[in-house]
Amino acid sequence: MLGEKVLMKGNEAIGEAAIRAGCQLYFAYPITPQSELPQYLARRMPEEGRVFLQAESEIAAINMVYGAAGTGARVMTSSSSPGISLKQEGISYIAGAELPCVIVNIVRGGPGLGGIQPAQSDYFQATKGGGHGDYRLIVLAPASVQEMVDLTILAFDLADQYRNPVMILGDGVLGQMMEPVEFKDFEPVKIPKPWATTGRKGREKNIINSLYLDPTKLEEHNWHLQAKYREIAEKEVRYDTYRSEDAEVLVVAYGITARIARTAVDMARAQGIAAGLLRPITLFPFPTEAIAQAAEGAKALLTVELSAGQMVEDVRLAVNGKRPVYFYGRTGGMMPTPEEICREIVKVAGKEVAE
Amino acid sequence: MLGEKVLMKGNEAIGEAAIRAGCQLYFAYPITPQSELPQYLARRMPEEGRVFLQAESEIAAINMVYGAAGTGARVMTSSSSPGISLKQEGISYIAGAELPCVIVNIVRGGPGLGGIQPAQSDYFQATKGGGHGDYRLIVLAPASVQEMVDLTILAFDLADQYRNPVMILGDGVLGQMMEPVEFKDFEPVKIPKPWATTGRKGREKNIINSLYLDPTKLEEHNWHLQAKYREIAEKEVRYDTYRSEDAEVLVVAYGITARIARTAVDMARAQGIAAGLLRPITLFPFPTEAIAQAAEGAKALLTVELSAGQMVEDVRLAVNGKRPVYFYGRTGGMMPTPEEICREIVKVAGKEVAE
Amino acid sequence: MPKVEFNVDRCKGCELCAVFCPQKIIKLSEGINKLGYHPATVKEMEKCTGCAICARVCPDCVIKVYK
Amino acid sequence: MPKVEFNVDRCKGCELCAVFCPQKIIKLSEGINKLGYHPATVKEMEKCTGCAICARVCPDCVIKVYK
Amino acid sequence: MKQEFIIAGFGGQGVLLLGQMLAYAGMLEGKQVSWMPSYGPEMRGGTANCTVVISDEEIGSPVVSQPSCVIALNLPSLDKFEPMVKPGGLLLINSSLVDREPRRDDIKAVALPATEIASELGNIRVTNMVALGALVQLTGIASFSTLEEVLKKVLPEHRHSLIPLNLQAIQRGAQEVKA
Amino acid sequence: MKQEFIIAGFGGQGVLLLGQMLAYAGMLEGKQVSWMPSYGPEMRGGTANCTVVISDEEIGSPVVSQPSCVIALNLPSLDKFEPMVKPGGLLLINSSLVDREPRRDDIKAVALPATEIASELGNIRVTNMVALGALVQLTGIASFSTLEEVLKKVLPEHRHSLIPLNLQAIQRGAQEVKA
Amino acid sequence: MKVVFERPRALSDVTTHYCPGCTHGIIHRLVAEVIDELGILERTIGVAPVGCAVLAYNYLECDWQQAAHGRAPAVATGIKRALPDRVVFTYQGDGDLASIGTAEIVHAANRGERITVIYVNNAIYGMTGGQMAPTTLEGQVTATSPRGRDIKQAGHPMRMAEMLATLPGVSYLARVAVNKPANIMKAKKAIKQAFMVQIDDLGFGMVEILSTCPTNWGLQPAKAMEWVDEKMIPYYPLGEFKVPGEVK
Amino acid sequence: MKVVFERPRALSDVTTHYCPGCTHGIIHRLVAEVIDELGILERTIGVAPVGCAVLAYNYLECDWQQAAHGRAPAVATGIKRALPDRVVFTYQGDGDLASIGTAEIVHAANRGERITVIYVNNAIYGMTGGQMAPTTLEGQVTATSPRGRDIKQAGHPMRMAEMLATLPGVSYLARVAVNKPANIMKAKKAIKQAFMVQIDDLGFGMVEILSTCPTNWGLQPAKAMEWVDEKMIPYYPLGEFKVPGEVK
Ligand SMILES: Cc1ncc(C[n+]2csc(CCOP(=O)(O)OP(=O)(O)O)c2C)c(N)n1
Ligand SMILES: Cc1ncc(C[n+]2csc(CCOP(=O)(O)OP(=O)(O)O)c2C)c(N)n1
Ligand code: SF4
Ligand code: SF4
Ligand code: SF4
Ligand code: SF4
Ligand code: SF4
Ligand code: SF4
Ligand SMILES: [Mg+2]
Ligand SMILES: [Mg+2]
Repeated sequence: MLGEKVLMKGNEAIGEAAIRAGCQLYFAYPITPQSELPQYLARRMPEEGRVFLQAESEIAAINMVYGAAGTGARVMTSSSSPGISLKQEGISYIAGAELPCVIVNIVRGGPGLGGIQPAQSDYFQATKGGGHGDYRLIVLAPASVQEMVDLTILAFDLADQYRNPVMILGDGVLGQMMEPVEFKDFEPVKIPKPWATTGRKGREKNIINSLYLDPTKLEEHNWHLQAKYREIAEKEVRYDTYRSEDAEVLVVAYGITARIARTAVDMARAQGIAAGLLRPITLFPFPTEAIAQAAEGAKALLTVELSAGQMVEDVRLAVNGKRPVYFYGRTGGMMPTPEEICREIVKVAGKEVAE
Repeated sequence: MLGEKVLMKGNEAIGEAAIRAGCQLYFAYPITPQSELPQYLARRMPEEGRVFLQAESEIAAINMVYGAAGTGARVMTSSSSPGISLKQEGISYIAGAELPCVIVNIVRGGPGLGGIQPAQSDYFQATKGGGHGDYRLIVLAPASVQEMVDLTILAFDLADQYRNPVMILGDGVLGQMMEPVEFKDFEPVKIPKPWATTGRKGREKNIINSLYLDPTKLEEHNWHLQAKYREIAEKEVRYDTYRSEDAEVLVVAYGITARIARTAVDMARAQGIAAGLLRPITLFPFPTEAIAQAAEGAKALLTVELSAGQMVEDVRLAVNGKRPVYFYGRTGGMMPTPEEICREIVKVAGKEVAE
Repeated sequence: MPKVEFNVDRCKGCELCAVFCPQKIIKLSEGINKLGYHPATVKEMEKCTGCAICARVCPDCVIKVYK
Repeated sequence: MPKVEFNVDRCKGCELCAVFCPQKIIKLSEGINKLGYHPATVKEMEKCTGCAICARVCPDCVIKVYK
Repeated sequence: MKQEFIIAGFGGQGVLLLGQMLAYAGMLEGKQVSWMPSYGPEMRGGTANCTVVISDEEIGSPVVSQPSCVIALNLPSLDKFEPMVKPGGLLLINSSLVDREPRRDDIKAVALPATEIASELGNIRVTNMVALGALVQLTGIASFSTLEEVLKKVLPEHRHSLIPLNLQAIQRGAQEVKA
Repeated sequence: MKQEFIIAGFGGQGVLLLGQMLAYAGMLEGKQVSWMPSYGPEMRGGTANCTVVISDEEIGSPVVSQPSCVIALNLPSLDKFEPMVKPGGLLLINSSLVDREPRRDDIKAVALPATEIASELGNIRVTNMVALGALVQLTGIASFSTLEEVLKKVLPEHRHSLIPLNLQAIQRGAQEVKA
Repeated sequence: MKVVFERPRALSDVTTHYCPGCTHGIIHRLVAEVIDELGILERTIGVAPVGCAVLAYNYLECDWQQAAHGRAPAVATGIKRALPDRVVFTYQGDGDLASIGTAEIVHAANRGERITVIYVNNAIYGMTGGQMAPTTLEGQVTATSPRGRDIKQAGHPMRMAEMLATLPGVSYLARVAVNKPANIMKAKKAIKQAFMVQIDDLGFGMVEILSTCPTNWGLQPAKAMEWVDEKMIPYYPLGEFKVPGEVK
Repeated sequence: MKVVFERPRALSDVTTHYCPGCTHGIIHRLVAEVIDELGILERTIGVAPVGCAVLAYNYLECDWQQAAHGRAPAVATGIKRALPDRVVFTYQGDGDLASIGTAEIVHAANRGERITVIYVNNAIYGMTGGQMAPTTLEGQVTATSPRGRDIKQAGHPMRMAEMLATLPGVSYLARVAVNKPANIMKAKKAIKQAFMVQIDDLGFGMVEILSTCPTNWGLQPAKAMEWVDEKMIPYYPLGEFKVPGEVK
């Protein structure tokens, strides 16, 4: 497959990218719309002599991830919204114990059983911590099948580098759609893991743990985690812009929504409105600075999400009252069309730019 | 116990209040620092001919709550941080199916197993939705044992009124401390529940459900939920202020932290600094308006939390850049002393008020 | 005389009734019903014993049996 | 001659060794150890058979046995 | 140049594969492509569709509200997607299963007895290939030699024996609309 | 007027109950009160303590960093809490179990052989009551008749037979510090 | 002329979403017949699973709650404890009951919860497109066991009836199949028994029902019926594993 | 003079946090002795539970991971699959294993996961202050069964060994007690067996160990040892429920 372009489903592309990134174990439980990922790996992992194991539940899967990650192996799990909710305790443990791993959420409509169509309504859960305690995931939001490949590879590296769980936040469309992808040749980053529990031969014993009964110790651990998150926020922000330099209406959108918004920006430009797009690629760390700066030049911002309004809070925090921030959202598996978003841009322009 | 003041632990006070409020079933799994609550109800519920059942897990407990709430009964569960993380899928279902119930989280230090000392680091989880999908809990934050009683009673009423889960967000200190409480005589509100599944005798069948396979239907359901949340935001905001009228430094804190901050405000006033306190009682709906207004008169705001900084985001969103918002936090079970908070007030005053 | 009645637009053409009918008198029709399937039908109704086996194996409760 | 040795500051005074010693020669001392317990001790060591039963029931691995 | 296709029909009619082949062909000819299926349990026995975008430039939205071309292999698909076709666009109807006329007059509608042709070829499962042939003929979106290459890629090895039949179906589809 | 107490000792010495009685007494005498325990598995075999605030006004922080009075029933408690006593405050030491002198000279330190007195009374489990008696005597925070009422409230019915012994302990504690 | 067979009253008069030949439909009808015969429609509350039967609430005329994946026994417990005089049953697939919901079914059974469990074992995850279930047979090819289930890697097919029968809270437990007329009749009897032990307050009742998934097994419906005989029943023997009276 | 008994090498030379007379300490020592005898200290990874044994990682000298409540078997599975040639064991209480962790233990056992499970049944939730466990005996008073466990409300005390023994993935399964010297010797043998079946790649090995909780039972340590004989063993019979060779 190397070098050559192949047409792949997003879910499968993540699977293949994980294999290229040296993922040694994968544990998961089936759920629509991400089941192609376990299905792909059920075939491919054994071919590579690696471990595919269908766990008895999402909870078992995330705890298997904990165990395997604790041995220093590269490991991944995936699910969709309700299954990710079940993993919250485990995710908090992994973050607390500082274990590297990759967690994929191919989001579907909620709440509850909801539906199986694409959504972005797990943004808060992913970025603010759906589990208990002060912790952060690194959250990557691909917008194309190629980016699902690239960000999966990046995810494994960031996880190891920061000893932190990394979430890939996709949605049903990205998981199901096919686009050409290319797998480039590369060497997965190898970071030594002297903390791993591999048997204590030749060293002191290692303990993987998130328990600190002494609150002074737990506080110390928490400040250590916070310092790490600040470092991540300084170094790992990623975003993309499109026609944003002179934009008067700056659209902020991520993932599949950003793709649709990009077309809408072109439509708006065609109507003479200086629209532009800023697409966060990392949702945590959030491109706060970049948005604050881009907002300077703009008259107003429009956040578009497949949710009732979640990322828009981070956009508002970034803009900090300097510009009006509007929101347009669809929920429950409905997707806005480019025309729809363009209409919203026109509306915002009418309100703000005309003056 | 009526009328008379009794000295009670916060955890037990919630239990007794639930009984007064007509809670018919309680399902939970033990965890420190809230175990006095199940222990109290293990004794009291059978005395009242009601149901106490220790579930096999937090997950079973929240799903038992779902079932019982679906019959129209008043029902409650309680846990602490890791246990609440496990309930996230169930909570999202309950919110999606619009079932009334009360969920108590007596927060401890995280992430992971963390510690068992008091914390407020589950604010995001409680207010932004730790589970998947766009949903909201009504979140009540008592600051005294008496308020644990009063807000528990309110919680059952709000839950029924809005068909929404209500969370009582306490912490280890509030759960464990004793203060005098009074139980006043009252009639629990009775709201008809024609939607309940009680056997279809004499009516069409009822279905409790959160599945909407058709995305147009799911979106409709989501907008219905959002409209309900807006109504709650309009009608149910509750907060308290202390010496805030002329405050130049406005401290924002909730729960036990607000108690400590109150003493700190007095200390600061004694040092000639015009400090004041705004204490959100409802965390969702958040007193955004009240804070925005109070901020007008102040020079700066200081948010104090037992976390690395969570509610501070809502304070910043409320203030929207009009005033600087500072943050002071302790984590992992550590509690700030009044002196410590006072020092922070002085620092903020030095930065902002002096000019 | 025993007979069976098919609720034609409920039939999914799975043929279970046909396979289990002891008289082997059930076949799928040529035509297509509302659901897009070839529905089951009985050609020689006079052979029907009213045993209701077809109805009992039908997953879609398509068949009503008289005797 | 068999003997037992107590790691005094590890003893929690639970008396399990005393109860199970076939020779009944283990008693708790009057004094208090670092942990705040009355630690176990043997008064008539010459009666000790070195059977190590005390050591096997001790939850805190306080006892070393020689024979 | 950007073309947007919606291909729709019953669950078993192979509309997803048709769309994939189209996307593959576009890719092999150096275009940007995206393929997006409808998915879910409601597909069971119901209808399925997919959206394909083929473009010279980077593809923004893979979601399309005004396709330049729709293939409707059954009646429910016609009902659902006819109104969406871009004015001036193409609507290809499987007239074997659809007994109504198109309602729009601002688009080019082509009736193709795809199932009948497939059945003539001895296998109604190649209905989708007949439609693909017609589509490629009408739009020139790819060359027929590319389609042959695509068949080799999308069919698993053990199904390669079916390639001639599929090619035949593609050609018959093309012929049918040439006339 | 506000008084803040920290009462500390070994797990089994009844410091939590002592604090509760103090709080109860304050409440019965019309004051605002709060009682806050240390908690957790580390209590097992280890030390325990509680904080009691008794005040004429609404109580802000139930967490106290400068108590006006500390009772230390064992050495670790003395080590931990002596430095926290508010200047001019009171430090009550169970001299039966503590063999060192207090280090501060800006506070009032009182040595009370509470365990010995309790043991004289025939039950070392009333050590806490001896200390309570002394405390009430020294601070006047409540009346002794209130304490009797409190005992009835905090002891379960079937333990009411123990009330006389407890009262005796309280009185002996009071006497001891009167001298 | 008398009607000797017709749609039971408790069965909704609608087209189901099940695939052609899927025996979920037969099981629905049997439950409906039992509800009719016991005259309990107006006091029965069903709990629907996550699985192909998620929409069961559209097909039986009683009240329903739809439960999270695997949690139906907990939901049913909540309902039954709130309304002890109602009849409460769950309808669960093998993924739902024997995988993610293991803890909930074991503890409901152990508590002797007065509920009835209809456990549909089709050796596969139907709804999500044919992944391996805990009950998938050795060597069986599924979407997540593309080389056939390997015992060493994936463990043994779970025999839930046998395992749960060890729990004293269980009052009635049987395994039946709906793959041919005679078995269907027996299945109905067992379902009735499982409801009766609830109504008689004897304890927990459950019927494991071997069912087909023609779609994901890749078999014609009639062949799927045979496959139950040939492959499933040898590993999952039919019979009653616990009957009332054995309860202690 | 020879040393006939001393602290095993694998047991850390520290004071534990366990209450006086708590037999968690004896069990720790037995595991340490077995690890020493098998010479596997340097390739063993333990998984600590949530429960009184949460700090076990401080007491045994091997590598450790601390697992979420009930999930130790899943964590152990993750470790073992990553490092198949290491020796992996879990140490779990009855709340951990038989209540919240039911699904994880059942499925690890069913998969025949090559791990060893040390299951400490003390009929109570020790760490959280003495609430009812799934194993709490009928009539036993605990913090959440103040009138004694009522079977009708709370279900039957769970016999995990009996239930898990029905699973073919299990290679070795025994119930032992550590309440007197003879039982302690037998317990050690069983623990060794449970490690050996892992080392020999035969399947899942588990030992259920009846243990005391003097603190929450409200008994003196010696009385607690007797209570095991008088109350626990009659309901939880000792013995081997599965030995290698019976595996099929
Ligand atoms: C928490 C959660 N995990 C996974 C899923 C996805 N899911 C839906 S149905 C199903 C399995 C259904 O299989 P089974 O219970 O055997 O029922 P069947 O469809 O075979 O009747 C799964 C895994 C989900 N909806 N929720
Ligand atoms: C998810 C979660 N639920 C509950 C708890 C609280 N908790 C800690 S230990 C424990 C029970 C321990 O009992 P057991 O497993 O029997 O161990 P023991 O202490 O008796 O040895 C519980 C419920 C927790 N830490 N995490
Ligand atoms: S009733 Fe009996 S004989 Fe008649 S069609 Fe049905 S199965 Fe055949
Ligand atoms: S069994 Fe029922 S659905 Fe199947 S073919 Fe016969 S009538 Fe139709
Ligand atoms: S070795 Fe035997 S005889 Fe000696 S003290 Fe120990 S138990 Fe008693
Ligand atoms: S058994 Fe051990 S801890 Fe207990 S008294 Fe004897 S030596 Fe001390
Ligand atoms: S997928 Fe299988 S179980 Fe589901 S409806 Fe179709 S045949 Fe039945
Ligand atoms: S609480 Fe019980 S189990 Fe825990 S250490 Fe103490 S005696 Fe042992
Ligand atoms: Mg199934
Ligand atoms: Mg226990």
